[in-house]
Amino acid sequence: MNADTVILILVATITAGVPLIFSALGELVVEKSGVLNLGVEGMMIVGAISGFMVAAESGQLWLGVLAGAGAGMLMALIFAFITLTLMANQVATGLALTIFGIGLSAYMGQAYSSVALEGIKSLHIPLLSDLPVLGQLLFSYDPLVYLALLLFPLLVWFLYHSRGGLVLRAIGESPTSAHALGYPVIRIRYLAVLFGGAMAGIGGAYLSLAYTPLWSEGMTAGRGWIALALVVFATWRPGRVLLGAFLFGGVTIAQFHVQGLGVDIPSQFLSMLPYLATIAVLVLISRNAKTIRLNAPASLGQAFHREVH
Amino acid sequence: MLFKLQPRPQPSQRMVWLSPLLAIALMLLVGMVIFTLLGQSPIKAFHAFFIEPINDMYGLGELLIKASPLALIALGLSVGFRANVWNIGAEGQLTIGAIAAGGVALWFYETESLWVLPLMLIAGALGGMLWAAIPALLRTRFHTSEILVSLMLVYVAQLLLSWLVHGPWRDPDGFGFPQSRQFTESAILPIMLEGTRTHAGIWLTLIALVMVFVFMRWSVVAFQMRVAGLAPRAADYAGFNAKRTIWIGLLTGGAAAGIAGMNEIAGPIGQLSMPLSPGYGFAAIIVAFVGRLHPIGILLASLLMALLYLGGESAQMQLALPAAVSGVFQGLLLFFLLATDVLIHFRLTPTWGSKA
Amino acid sequence: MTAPRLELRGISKYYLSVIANENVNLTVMPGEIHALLGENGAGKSTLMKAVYGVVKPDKGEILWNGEPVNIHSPAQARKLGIGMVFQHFSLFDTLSVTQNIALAMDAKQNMKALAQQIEEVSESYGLPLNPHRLVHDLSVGERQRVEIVRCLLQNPQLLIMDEPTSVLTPQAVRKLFETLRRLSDEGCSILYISHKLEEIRELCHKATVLRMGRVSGEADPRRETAKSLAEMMVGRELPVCEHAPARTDGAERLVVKQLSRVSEDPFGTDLHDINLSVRAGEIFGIAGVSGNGQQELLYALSGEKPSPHANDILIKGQPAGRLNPAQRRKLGLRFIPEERLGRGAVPAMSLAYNALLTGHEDGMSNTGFISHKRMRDFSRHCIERFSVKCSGDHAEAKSLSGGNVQKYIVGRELLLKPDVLIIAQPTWGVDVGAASFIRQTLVNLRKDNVAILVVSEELDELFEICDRIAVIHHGKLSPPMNARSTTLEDIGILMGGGSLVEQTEDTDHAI
Amino acid sequence: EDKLKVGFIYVSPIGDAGWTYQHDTGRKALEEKFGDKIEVKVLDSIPEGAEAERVTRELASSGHKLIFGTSFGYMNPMLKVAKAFPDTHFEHATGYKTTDNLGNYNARFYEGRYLAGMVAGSMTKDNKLGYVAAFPIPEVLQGINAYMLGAQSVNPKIEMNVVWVNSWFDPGREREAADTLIDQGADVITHHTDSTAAVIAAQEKKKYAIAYHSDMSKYGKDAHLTAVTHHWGDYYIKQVQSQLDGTWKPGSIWGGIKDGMVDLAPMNDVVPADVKAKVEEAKGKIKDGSLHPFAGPVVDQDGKEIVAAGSNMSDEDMSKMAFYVKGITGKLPK
Ligand SMILES: Nc1ncnc2c1ncn2[C@@H]1O[C@H](COP(=O)(O)OP(=O)(O)OP(=O)(O)O)[C@@H](O)[C@H]1O
Ligand SMILES: Nc1ncnc2c1ncn2[C@@H]1O[C@H](COP(=O)(O)OP(=O)(O)OP(=O)(O)O)[C@@H](O)[C@H]1O
Ligand SMILES: [Mg+2]
Ligand SMILES: [Mg+2]
Repeated sequence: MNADTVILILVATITAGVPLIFSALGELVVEKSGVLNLGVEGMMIVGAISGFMVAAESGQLWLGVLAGAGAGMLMALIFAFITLTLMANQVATGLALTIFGIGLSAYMGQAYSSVALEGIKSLHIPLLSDLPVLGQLLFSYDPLVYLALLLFPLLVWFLYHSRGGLVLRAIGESPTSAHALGYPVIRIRYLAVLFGGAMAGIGGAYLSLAYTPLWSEGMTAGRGWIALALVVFATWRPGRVLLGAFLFGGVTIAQFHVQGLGVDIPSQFLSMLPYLATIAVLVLISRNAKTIRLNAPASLGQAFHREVH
Repeated sequence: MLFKLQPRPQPSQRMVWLSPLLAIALMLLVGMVIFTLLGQSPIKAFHAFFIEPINDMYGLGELLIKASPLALIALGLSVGFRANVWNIGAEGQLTIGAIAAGGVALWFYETESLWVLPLMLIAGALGGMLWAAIPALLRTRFHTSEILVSLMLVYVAQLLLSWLVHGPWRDPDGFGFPQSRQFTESAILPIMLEGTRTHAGIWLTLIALVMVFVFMRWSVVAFQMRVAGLAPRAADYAGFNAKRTIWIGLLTGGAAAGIAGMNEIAGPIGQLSMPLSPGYGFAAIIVAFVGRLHPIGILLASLLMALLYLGGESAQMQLALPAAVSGVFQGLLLFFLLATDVLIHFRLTPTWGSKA
Repeated sequence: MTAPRLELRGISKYYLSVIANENVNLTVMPGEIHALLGENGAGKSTLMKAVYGVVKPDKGEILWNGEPVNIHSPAQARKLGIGMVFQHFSLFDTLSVTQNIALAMDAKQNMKALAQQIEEVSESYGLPLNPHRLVHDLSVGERQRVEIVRCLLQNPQLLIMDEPTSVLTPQAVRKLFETLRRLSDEGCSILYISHKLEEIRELCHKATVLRMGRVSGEADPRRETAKSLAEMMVGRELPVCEHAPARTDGAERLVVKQLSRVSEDPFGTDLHDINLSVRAGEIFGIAGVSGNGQQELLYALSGEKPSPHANDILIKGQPAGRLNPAQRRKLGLRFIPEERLGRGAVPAMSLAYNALLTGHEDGMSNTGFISHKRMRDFSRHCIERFSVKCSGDHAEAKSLSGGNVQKYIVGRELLLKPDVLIIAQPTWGVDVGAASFIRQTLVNLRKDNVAILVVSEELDELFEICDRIAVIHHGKLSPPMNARSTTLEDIGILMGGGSLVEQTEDTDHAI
Repeated sequence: EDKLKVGFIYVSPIGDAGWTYQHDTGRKALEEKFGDKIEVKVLDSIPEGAEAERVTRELASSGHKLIFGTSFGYMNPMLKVAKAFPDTHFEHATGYKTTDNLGNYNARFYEGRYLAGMVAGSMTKDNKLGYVAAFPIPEVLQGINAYMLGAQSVNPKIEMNVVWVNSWFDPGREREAADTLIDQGADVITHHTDSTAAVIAAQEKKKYAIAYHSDMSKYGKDAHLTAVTHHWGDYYIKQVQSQLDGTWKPGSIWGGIKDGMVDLAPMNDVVPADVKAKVEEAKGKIKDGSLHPFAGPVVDQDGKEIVAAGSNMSDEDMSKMAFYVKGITGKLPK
């Protein structure tokens, strides 16, 4: 493997990680507010088809991305209403959201698996993109990749350096206390869930508009679940979500390269690697109970009602 | 808002039974609108969805063999769920259970013995338990989230099955196709109802139903697990073993899923192949909740869920509705069922008018 | 005449099954320290929450400095100048002191400046705080300081304090009173809820008594006795606690020998060489400022955190250090923790099932199967015997008031016939009626030869019921002292870390 | 009404390209041909295994007299139903079992692959090809090896990498695999999976691609050189006609270019005329039988001679294929 190949692997790793970054950072905000939405896969895939439909009809790719975000939010709204207003079990509702999303997207997308779309193109930044090595490594992506990378510092700023983030974390930590201090717990959780929906929607739209610009049923292929795993994997810290997404993307890409090297391992075992790696890292991370306690939202997954404590 | 939710002093027993009926009524209403929008007669659509699939013996049999794995897995999972042990990887445990049971069937290929099926059953249960033991071990030793580990292991299990049927266990006379040999008679569950595919596996589900019912209602261990789920510190105070709760919670779900996997391959499928299950392991989670984590509720929920599956196919055939419609429909029903749950613990009171 | 600071007119609040407040009228003048009294569940907290905008009253009017106001949120209450210290703290464990306080301020804060301000204000009121520590590392007393400082930073005109002293040491209570008097001198009104009537007599200018949601009387507490105040609350005469003579001849039932523990909580207190013995028929009290190792000691004694050494705890002579709570119960040890809901009882389970929690080995189950009949008989008996106010044995534990949950748990453990009883904060947050009932019950148990260990932060209570008292400080236990021949002052010195060399001779010898 | 009722069962949604789409195109041709004389029912997204048996039975019991199942995993379920409905005729695509009322049909995709390989071998500049493959089963290996042999017939220096994605359909992974192959230096890639992802990847990275199942040129105007396409319409028409005539017999059909079941899609304009001509010539030879893609000598990766010079590989040997021909890098997963 020469240096060029390594760079190519890195570049592929970063793009493979992008849909995960969007969805996982969105879910991170949701979970920080104390809500566990297991419906990421469903929101992603509805985002993917909605983005694709709108882009195909309007010819505007960016409109498609917005539509993806909007559709993700609508899905999230269903979840929020059932779990926050009606206080249903979050685990079950999230799973139902995924089932619903997969069905709905298949239904919406019936007429669109035929459509060919010019996907979102990589930026070509004059001079920078032509630099040797760095040009390829840093300046060869489409705008959504940069958006994903920009999302990270924004989120760190929001969560740890802004008042809104403080309130959000406080609500995730103890909704009863936050309520007693007068914070509108349910409203803020709604906002967090909607943000998570928008991000999952964009993550899905990234798949259908940039990564593999096409629509096909079930195209998210479990990425929503991986995004959920990444949040825990990252012990609810944005930096580690990024790291985890790239690690997962990297193992996925590397697995194909390893095949090319002629290693005598059944490809199924290579395909297991990303999942086994995730488990291994989860184990390493969870051993430190204190880190988890300090970062995991204490009220995660529990319903809140202002008159029941 | 016109209504507000007021907590009830005690959960309403009446609503436990009424709320699912309300959900179904709501879904019928919404379905009516959807079908009218799709240009179908709602009456015809409902006939196709809910009556047509089960209007003969064969259809009823299909309903049973579809509901059976859902109920079995949901029963196993509910034991853990009540203790807040979140095993969402039943699909993987089902796969490993099927692999283990299938291994026995292939090992005793063409052996005529009454012992093959019981051995397969044990192997299936053990296989599922083995797979569930991994998240249990990691949770009790390293506090690793069982939700994620069990979920990741679903993919691993399916890849393992893929490797087996493409590689070592591939039918030697099967022209390289990715399937095992077809099991011989002694490894196939006997048919219970003539003219249907209803196999002896449904007895296992019924036995599990009774066992889980008795366990949950009368056993001290189940009580202790429930305490661990509701108030872990109270469980510590009372000296209940927290690790045992996690182990039992996961292993019960694993065993049930493993047996369900064995039932699939020794029942309707008759060999190891890909895919084994149309997502029973995931659907069962919803069945467990829709059934309010209660054995009887689970039984009814599994029948309803199975009917929705069959109804989707029947609607495709009768009305040429796309298969995707049934997915949408299932999602809606689940939402309604989950949403109406609120009425058990809360009362909907109008915000206008007078106060007591 | 100046307008009252706060005036409530005809406030009513209804819950589905109970009337929390009905037609309550109340007036607080500027600078007045006003006590709110009442039994558990009388509706005190609900009324205060209505003033603070957490609960919306169904009827009635609130006047603030003479103007009718509609307080719909705590933020608005704070804007008006109302601060509140909650009965159940409203703090966030994983956030720092500064962040916790910032959350109760309405504008965006400069965190550095705020931290400095916290240090200054807390110092000046004698409630020192390190603004950078995380709340979950703080002791209960320190947590309350955070709540108080949080209010003080907003220069309140009315401060609501819901049972602030139930978790404080006598010294801290004195400090708090100083602070409150100073605030009152500065013109701040204070609404003060407490079950400790002596404190109210010492501090408050006026008292309003609630019974079953209604105002049942008003008084000047400085002119009443604790007894007369109590009778206003309960509506009948209270029995006086009867003492049986102390016994020193009973067998040693609970022996702790050189118990040392490194706390699992990095900010907890390590235990050093704890020795004690409790005899049958005696009540042994452990006093101490909270956070000095009581939690760790109780976890060690109950078996929730068993030790690697079997012999550092002996129950009726049997080595029990390594046993878990269930195994210790079999030896006759029963434990009542200070946290009733969530530890001593499962909030979302019925009282009947809560009986099963510690009673399943005692006839309520058979070969691993529950006998529902015996379980329900037991819980009904307990409800009746200990006059637990509830809608029946199917009522969920969380639907009961704090005092009634405590009565139920005490009843459950006593009916299960302990040989050794360990009880923490037996009357924490419990109203006077229930408190005297519980104390009397403990005293009566001596006759049945039970060995009783009481861990409490209320010295009055310890002196009232104990035969011997030891003090825990920094994880070390003082030698025990005879309760009849020791003074409150002596104990106070030990609690503050001082020593009493000459006192130890006339006490019973320690092990 | 005595209309013949015909049923089709598909494993995936129909979509606009790929395996199921090609069958559905054939189904459409069938309906066009017979119009009112037949009534066709289509069930898509039917998973293999237990579901397939129920659906097949539903079709049979609701009076469908000729039922086509178009996925390999339907074989055993259809076999069971066929036993229960002796008067109904069943046709199973890609399987190998037959009974009195169950026939099977399949196509010699490798013939098209050989021709496509010639195009790829002519168009590569770096002499490196890439192949995205689903699962290592004989059908896929036939395609891989025929493609390589075709490429070698025009360009002996050629090398090829194969990447297995372990899925028939997963656009994301297909895309990642295609990218990997391109990153490893392949400048012409092809795929034996169901989505258009590989073509899209090539288009984006300005490489060439050869599609499979369907003409996917609209997904990669510049990249799409040609496609190996499947054509079932004529077969379906023929079988329905025989059913109408009462002459239906269970067959075991393995049709190729000659039968019109396999073809190449129109070639991209960048393909030089001489290459097109050469491919046309080879196609003619395959049709008349004078060219067999697996004509000896066929040598595997380790240099072992699999087919001796002068003979062709037998159908039976092809159906058990489990090796890579010389020139393919990497090891065949066992
Ligand atoms: N609980 C917290 N409160 C305030 N700031 C925090 C907290 N956790 C992290 N930060 C700050 O937020 C930024 C990003 O945190 P994040 O955990 O995402 O980074 P990281 O580099 O992955 O973490 P690590 O410290 O493990 O290397 C850092 O500047 C970090 O110091
Ligand atoms: N959210 C609620 N839903 C239903 N009932 C409630 C609720 N909050 C309080 N109550 C009931 O209202 C009554 C008054 O409760 P409140 O907390 O005001 O009592 P309190 O006087 O503060 O008692 P304590 O001395 O135990 O703190 C009680 O019967 C209580 O059970
Ligand atoms: Mg760092
Ligand atoms: Mg109160």
